[in-house]
Amino acid sequence: MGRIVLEQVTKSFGETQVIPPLDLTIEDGEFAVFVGPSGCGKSTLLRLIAGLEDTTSGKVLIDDEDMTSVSPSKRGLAMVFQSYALYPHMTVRKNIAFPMRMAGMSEEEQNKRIEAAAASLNLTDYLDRKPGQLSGGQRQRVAIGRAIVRDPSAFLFDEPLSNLDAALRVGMRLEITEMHERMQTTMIYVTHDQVEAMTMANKIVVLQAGVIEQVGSPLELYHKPRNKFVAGFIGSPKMNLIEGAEANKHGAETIGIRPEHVTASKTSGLWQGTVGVAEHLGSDTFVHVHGIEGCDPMTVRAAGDATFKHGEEIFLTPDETQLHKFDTAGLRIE
Amino acid sequence: MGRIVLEQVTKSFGETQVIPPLDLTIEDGEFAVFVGPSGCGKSTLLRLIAGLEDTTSGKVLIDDEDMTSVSPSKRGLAMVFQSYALYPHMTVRKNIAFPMRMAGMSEEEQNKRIEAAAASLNLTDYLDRKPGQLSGGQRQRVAIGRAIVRDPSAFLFDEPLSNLDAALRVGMRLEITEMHERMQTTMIYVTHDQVEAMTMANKIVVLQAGVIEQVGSPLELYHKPRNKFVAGFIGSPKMNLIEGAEANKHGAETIGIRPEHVTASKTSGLWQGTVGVAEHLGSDTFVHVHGIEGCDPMTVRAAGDATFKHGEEIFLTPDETQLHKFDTAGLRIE
Amino acid sequence: MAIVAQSSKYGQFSRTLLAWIVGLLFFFPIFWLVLTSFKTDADAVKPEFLFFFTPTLENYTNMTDNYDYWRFATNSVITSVFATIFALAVGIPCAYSMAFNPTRATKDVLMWMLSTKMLPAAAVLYPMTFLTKSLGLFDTHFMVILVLCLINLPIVIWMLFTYFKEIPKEIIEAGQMDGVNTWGEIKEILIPLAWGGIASTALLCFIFCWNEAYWTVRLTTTDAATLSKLIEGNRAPEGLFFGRLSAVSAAAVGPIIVLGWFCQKQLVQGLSFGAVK
Amino acid sequence: DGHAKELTIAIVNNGHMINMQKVAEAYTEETGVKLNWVSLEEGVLREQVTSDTATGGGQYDVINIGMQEAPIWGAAGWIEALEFGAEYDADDILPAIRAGLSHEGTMYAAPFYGESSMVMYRKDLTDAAGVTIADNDSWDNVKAAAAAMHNPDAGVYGACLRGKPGWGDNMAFVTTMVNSFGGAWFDADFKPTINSDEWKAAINFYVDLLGNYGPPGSEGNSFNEILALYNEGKCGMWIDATIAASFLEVDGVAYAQSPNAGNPVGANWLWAWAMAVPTGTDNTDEAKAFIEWATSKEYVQAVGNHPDFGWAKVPTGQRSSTYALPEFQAVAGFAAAEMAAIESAAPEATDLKPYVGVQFAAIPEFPEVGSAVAQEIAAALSGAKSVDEALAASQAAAESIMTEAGY
Amino acid sequence: MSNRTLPRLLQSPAVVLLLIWMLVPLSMTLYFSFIRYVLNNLRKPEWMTPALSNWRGFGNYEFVLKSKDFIFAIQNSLLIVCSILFLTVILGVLIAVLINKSFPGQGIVRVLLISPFFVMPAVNAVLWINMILDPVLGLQGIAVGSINDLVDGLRAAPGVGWFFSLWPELTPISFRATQTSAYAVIIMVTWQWTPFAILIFMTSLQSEDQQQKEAAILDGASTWSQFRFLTLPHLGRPIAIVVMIQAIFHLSLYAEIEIVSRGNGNKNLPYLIGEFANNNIGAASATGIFAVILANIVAIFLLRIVGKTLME
Ligand SMILES: Nc1ncnc2c1ncn2[C@@H]1O[C@H](COP(=O)(O)OP(=O)(O)OP(=O)(O)O)[C@@H](O)[C@H]1O
Ligand SMILES: Nc1ncnc2c1ncn2[C@@H]1O[C@H](COP(=O)(O)OP(=O)(O)OP(=O)(O)O)[C@@H](O)[C@H]1O
Ligand SMILES: [Mg+2]
Ligand SMILES: [Mg+2]
Repeated sequence: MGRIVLEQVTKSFGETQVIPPLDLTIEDGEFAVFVGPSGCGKSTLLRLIAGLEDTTSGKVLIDDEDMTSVSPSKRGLAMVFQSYALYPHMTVRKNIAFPMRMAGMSEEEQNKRIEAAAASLNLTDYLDRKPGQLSGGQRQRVAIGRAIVRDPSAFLFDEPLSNLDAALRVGMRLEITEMHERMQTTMIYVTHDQVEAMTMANKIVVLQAGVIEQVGSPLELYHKPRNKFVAGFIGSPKMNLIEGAEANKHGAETIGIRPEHVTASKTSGLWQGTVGVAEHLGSDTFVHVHGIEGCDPMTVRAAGDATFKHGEEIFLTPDETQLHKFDTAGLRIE
Repeated sequence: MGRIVLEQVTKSFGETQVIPPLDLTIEDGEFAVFVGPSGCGKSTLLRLIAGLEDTTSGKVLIDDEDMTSVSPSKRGLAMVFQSYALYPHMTVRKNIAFPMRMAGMSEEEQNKRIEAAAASLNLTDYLDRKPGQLSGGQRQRVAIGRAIVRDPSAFLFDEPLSNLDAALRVGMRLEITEMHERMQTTMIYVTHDQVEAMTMANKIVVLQAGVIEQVGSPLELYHKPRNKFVAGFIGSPKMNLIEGAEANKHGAETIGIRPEHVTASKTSGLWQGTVGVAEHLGSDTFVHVHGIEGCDPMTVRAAGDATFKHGEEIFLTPDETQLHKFDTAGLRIE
Repeated sequence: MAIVAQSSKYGQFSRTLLAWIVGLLFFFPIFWLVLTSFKTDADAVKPEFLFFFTPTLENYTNMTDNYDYWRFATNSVITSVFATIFALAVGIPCAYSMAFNPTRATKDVLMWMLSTKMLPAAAVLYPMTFLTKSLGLFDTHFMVILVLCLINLPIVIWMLFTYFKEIPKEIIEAGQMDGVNTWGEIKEILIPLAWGGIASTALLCFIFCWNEAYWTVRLTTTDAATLSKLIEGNRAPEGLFFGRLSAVSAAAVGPIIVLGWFCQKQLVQGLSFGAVK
Repeated sequence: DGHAKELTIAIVNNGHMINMQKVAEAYTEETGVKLNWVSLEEGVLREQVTSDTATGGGQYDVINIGMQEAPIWGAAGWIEALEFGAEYDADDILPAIRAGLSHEGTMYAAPFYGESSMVMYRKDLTDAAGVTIADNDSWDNVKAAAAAMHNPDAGVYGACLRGKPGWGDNMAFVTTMVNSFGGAWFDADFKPTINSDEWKAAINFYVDLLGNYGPPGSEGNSFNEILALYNEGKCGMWIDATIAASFLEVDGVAYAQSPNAGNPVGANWLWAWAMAVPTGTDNTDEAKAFIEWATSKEYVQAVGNHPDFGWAKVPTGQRSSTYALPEFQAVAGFAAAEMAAIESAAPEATDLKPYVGVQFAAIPEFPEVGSAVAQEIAAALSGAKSVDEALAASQAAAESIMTEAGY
Repeated sequence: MSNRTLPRLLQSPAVVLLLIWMLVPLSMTLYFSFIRYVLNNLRKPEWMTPALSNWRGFGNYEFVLKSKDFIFAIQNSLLIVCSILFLTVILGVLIAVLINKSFPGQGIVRVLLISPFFVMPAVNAVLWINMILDPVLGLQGIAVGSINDLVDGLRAAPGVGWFFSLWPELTPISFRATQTSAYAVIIMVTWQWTPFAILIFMTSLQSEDQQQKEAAILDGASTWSQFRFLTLPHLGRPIAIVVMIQAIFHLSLYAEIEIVSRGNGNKNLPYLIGEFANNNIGAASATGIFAVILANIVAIFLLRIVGKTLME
């Protein structure tokens, strides 16, 4: 169980309102990801749910119970902090045992759960180490272990992978996804990483300045961004936004086309430009094209073996079916 | 000028030899990138060149002069540290002026160069701030500014972008690349970021445990990795390595195929497997396929709108021209 | 924060009250000392005049009449200031060297330095007296400064060391890449960067110098005698003495307490001895 | 002109010496000799002067020393023999004092002021209690008087006596008491005799008297503390230095010669703070000249006539001529008692005690022995040890120290 | 190697100075400890000048070992140092936690609390033993007297008098007695050094990781559990530093011991040295050597506990 509902929640620090009135429902068992630019209120929202911050107004319901003024320890949620917040002087075993010890669980039960958690997180060999002797990924797993032994009704993750190196991130990403599939517990996950958001979420919540811009499944957001902000924010490299005559042709103020939906050719195409920097990644080549009206530079994805050179002429053809149209208010036009 | 040659350089910390005898030449004007797993000795190598560590044995030549026991301040190199290492008590202007002041340059000349550097790095408005008041990207640029005013014979960069967020990284990456094009000064750049290495380098040096595994241009490494280690290390997601019968068919101990060189189909293909996790990034879908002999899971890149579902059957066909073969020692077979 | 908000008004109030009580209790003896210094000797021991009495400056005028308070005070200032400066002058390069160019022995050297502070002064009184006399340095500012500097040097070095350790090594290395020599590293980078730490170290060293009472009493007669010696001469004057004693004491500790108050923030850092990590 | 213009003088921080700083301004004016004063607490002064003198001197030109040191230091050649002209009238110095400051007939230190001990009691309280205290009364009588006056509820304690450990503190009083019980520090072979029956009797009596009829915390009291208590009206009687009399501010004080258990050595101590010239100084002549002035009859006149001080503040106990001065007699009710006490003290070595000194022994080892015993007596007074234990420990410590010193 | 020589040499002035400062007097002390050397002796004037002809071997050491207060001085020294450490650490932690969160007047309370640290040791001792702890004239005596008077008065009061007549008469405690003088020193030094502990703990508390606390709150830890399991361990290193620094300072207490009771019931090796140094420099020197040995034992012991954490 773990259905979380925010009703007209607001939060102000002193005079500044960081979260204007906000409604949000996260269903039981969902994997919700909060994304948004730095400072938009993702962490604040998470902390409001956890009870680490008091709401300025509005209600927080967990499983339909009003938890707004219940202390964090009584909400039955578990949180994994960006900095892990492990207890540095305790061994891994003691770290994981801590919430159970606080709950007065029997030694036996504690040990059983520790063993189980350690096994599932591949930590069995490290149970007697202290956090200082662990690698980033291992610490991350200990933090998760400490969270799962409590059978929380929901997990809250605040950018848990941002301290890890690329290889580890990929691994941990898969592990958390698998864990979710196995436990089917509600998870709320804050990240600023595109790939994490797209691959892990059932539901992505895009925030800007405390306001929810769009809620939806990853592909919904990718294919049908509600406005220019979401369009630009989801997808990497960013969607190319084209203004002016070209957009008006399509009856819109702005049109958008993702780099992967433009075909580049040396010979012919709809638009003509010159090659700027061409970034060869091996698997793909990202070509930055200058001279296209209303969008400079336009980024285009070409094959890994593409041979566009700086200064060459290039012809681009968008996939018309993948065109996004936005009105003067920046909202999507269907 | 800035030709850097390492001759039989070794480095030990106490008993452990971190760099076994190593030879390396970096030509004048080259952009060399060092990559390798964490702890492989990239930073150590850079610091040996800079003179911040003493070599245990061997010689460091800069422009054919033996600099092995010359102090760092006399080697004429400039270094940009991962943590920027700006002088926090000095304004941006003073930070940039510092090396010139130490060299006893005239005030006038100093100011001229500071203005020039600031203009080219877009720092003119921040000259009177202290580093604490700057954003990460601006600090980064100050660190570069401090380096360029000296006309060093080479620049050394130690993971300069790893502290920045994704959007800034892309920008800074382009700036450094452009700077190199403009100045044509030798640059040595340490990173663990695939994209940086591939897009910036003239020459990539792949290190493992202090040993150079391969030196070459980015596409050379991508297309012709000298051994299994390089094959696995260059490219993202990793190359799939297949062992056993399938490999033997091609007269090799192991064969490798990159995810982007496998075509997935629901109906027919060379290999058959079941879909594990399918990661939908929008632009692409990475499908992890189980059940292929000799390689589990095999990762495959499919189009963004591919609709493979967990547990479905899937057929894969490799692009035979992109197959990599390795012998028992893990070396490439042409 | 939520946690604060949840603790009740009552808890907050009782915590404040308790904190004030503890603070006042700790300060009370000093308050008492100062209060007593304004009482006549006779009033000082009378229960009926505990808090209500006719204040008098008699004790202070007596003190300045009979003793050359200002000479003692000047000597205290001179010796403490110069000892602190010398200790920093020797300590900064040493701590720099240990923090940024450590050898395997560094830790042991540091600990050895600290252990020299455990050497009981009384054990070397006679050797020291012989030495200073034969060098003709007895009762000179120089000797007092030297001794104060040396007894505080281990603490100074340790404190500076813990500070310098906090400076990222890369900044020093960046300096090397930018072409500074060793002296430049210290002067241009280390000192400005660690300025706060150096200031608080200096402050603590100054306090210890000011309060030092073994050597300053025993290696001086008149020329270099500090306030400690004034206290030594007055800590049991003949007769009824609480008032007089308090005045001398207050005059001796007053300057340093006031200095301490003003530099409180600075000192807090200094005292941490790298304990904050 | 080759003459020293400066003298450094170490003085004990007592009233008379502090006053001397002012009185001597005239001396500076007259002779042009600048005087640097270093005033120190007794113990620190002793330590400083000892270490200076023992390491060759040179720091001080004139030092304050007591009767314990003068003869020994004279014998060791640390201080100069003092011989002054006829005008100085050395014979005017009280003979007991002069004897105590001499070694083999040569005076090594000139007395600045001298003192003995006597009983200072509150006549109003004894009258109220219906008891009397006579000159050289018996100890039992004294105890009875103390008991009669003792009324802690009213804040009055029968007897205030020194208890603070130190050979010059509690032992000064205790030694006179032991003397009066017929005991001594050493026998003719300089073997300590602290475990003798006389000691036991004396110490038992002392602990009993002070423990029962003394103020709380007596083991921390010495001259200063008791003076404060006395002036607060908290003491029925006080047996201490005669100099105390000049500080007493309460009404109804009467004086009596110290109690005695019938021993011929007498129960009065004898002490003088004297001035001496260390041999290490370069300014011997000027230093001697200064001492000659400071311990002269004119000095007494100078104090008496000084606007800040007057006759009540002249140093006493050094010269008989002082006691003959009518101005002095007019203000000093205790003069007669003091003089009698000083004259009855006998510092010379006798069959009963082989050493010079009344409440101390003028040998270099005495301070060490005295301090060790002083702590034991204080322990006995606090009840941490029985008297027998304390004396046994004292004897053992004293024997060890004396053996160590080659006796 | 090459580049490091000068920077490494920079520590030599300090090292050399401290070496001289330690070695020269110490070797003289060592020399004195093996000869007969007294300041004054009427029977053996030859002992009055330090000379090899007065060589005595371990005689001084034997004398010191057998002297009555040697063992006591060591025990007592450890007692007072340990008690002071114990009290300052406990009080320091409690008060630091108490004043860590902001409250009205926090700055002033902090100033009040740290003031004792600036007081000269001699003033501290004189102030406490005379003006506060004295059983008659000090505040203790005055307070006890006043309470007794008050109770006395109430005894006579009608109605409640019987209740007060059950109260015992309070007697003031003498803090200069053999049994109590060590406590007086412990009290006054604790007063002076608790502020030091408070300061260090306070800075350390401010760097406590807030997220750890939040994690603990979510884990259901009570305020006490947070203190016990997070704050206390966090203070481990600062406690180590407080213990170490204070041990260094308190092993050589001198003025306090002298002023409180002149060594009666309360002594340490430095004080014992001072007593011997009245005349017997040989014995004082031998005691000094013992003190150096003791100090080094303590130092090694302390380093074992705290050394590791200090260098990080
Ligand atoms: N305790 C606080 N007091 C005042 N303002 C705060 C406080 N905590 C957060 N804020 C402000 O609230 C806004 C939202 O902060 P929040 O930490 O939720 O951002 P975020 O989305 O998590 O950003 P990031 O991706 O950088 O972590 C920011 O503008 C921040 O400055
Ligand atoms: N001062 C040192 N003393 C001992 N070992 C060291 C020291 N510095 C580095 N090493 C070791 O040398 C090896 C190489 O370190 P180096 O810092 O060069 O790695 P790197 O390739 O830069 O790794 P990363 O990508 O994590 O920065 C590591 O195993 C490291 O532990
Ligand atoms: Mg955040
Ligand atoms: Mg590195």
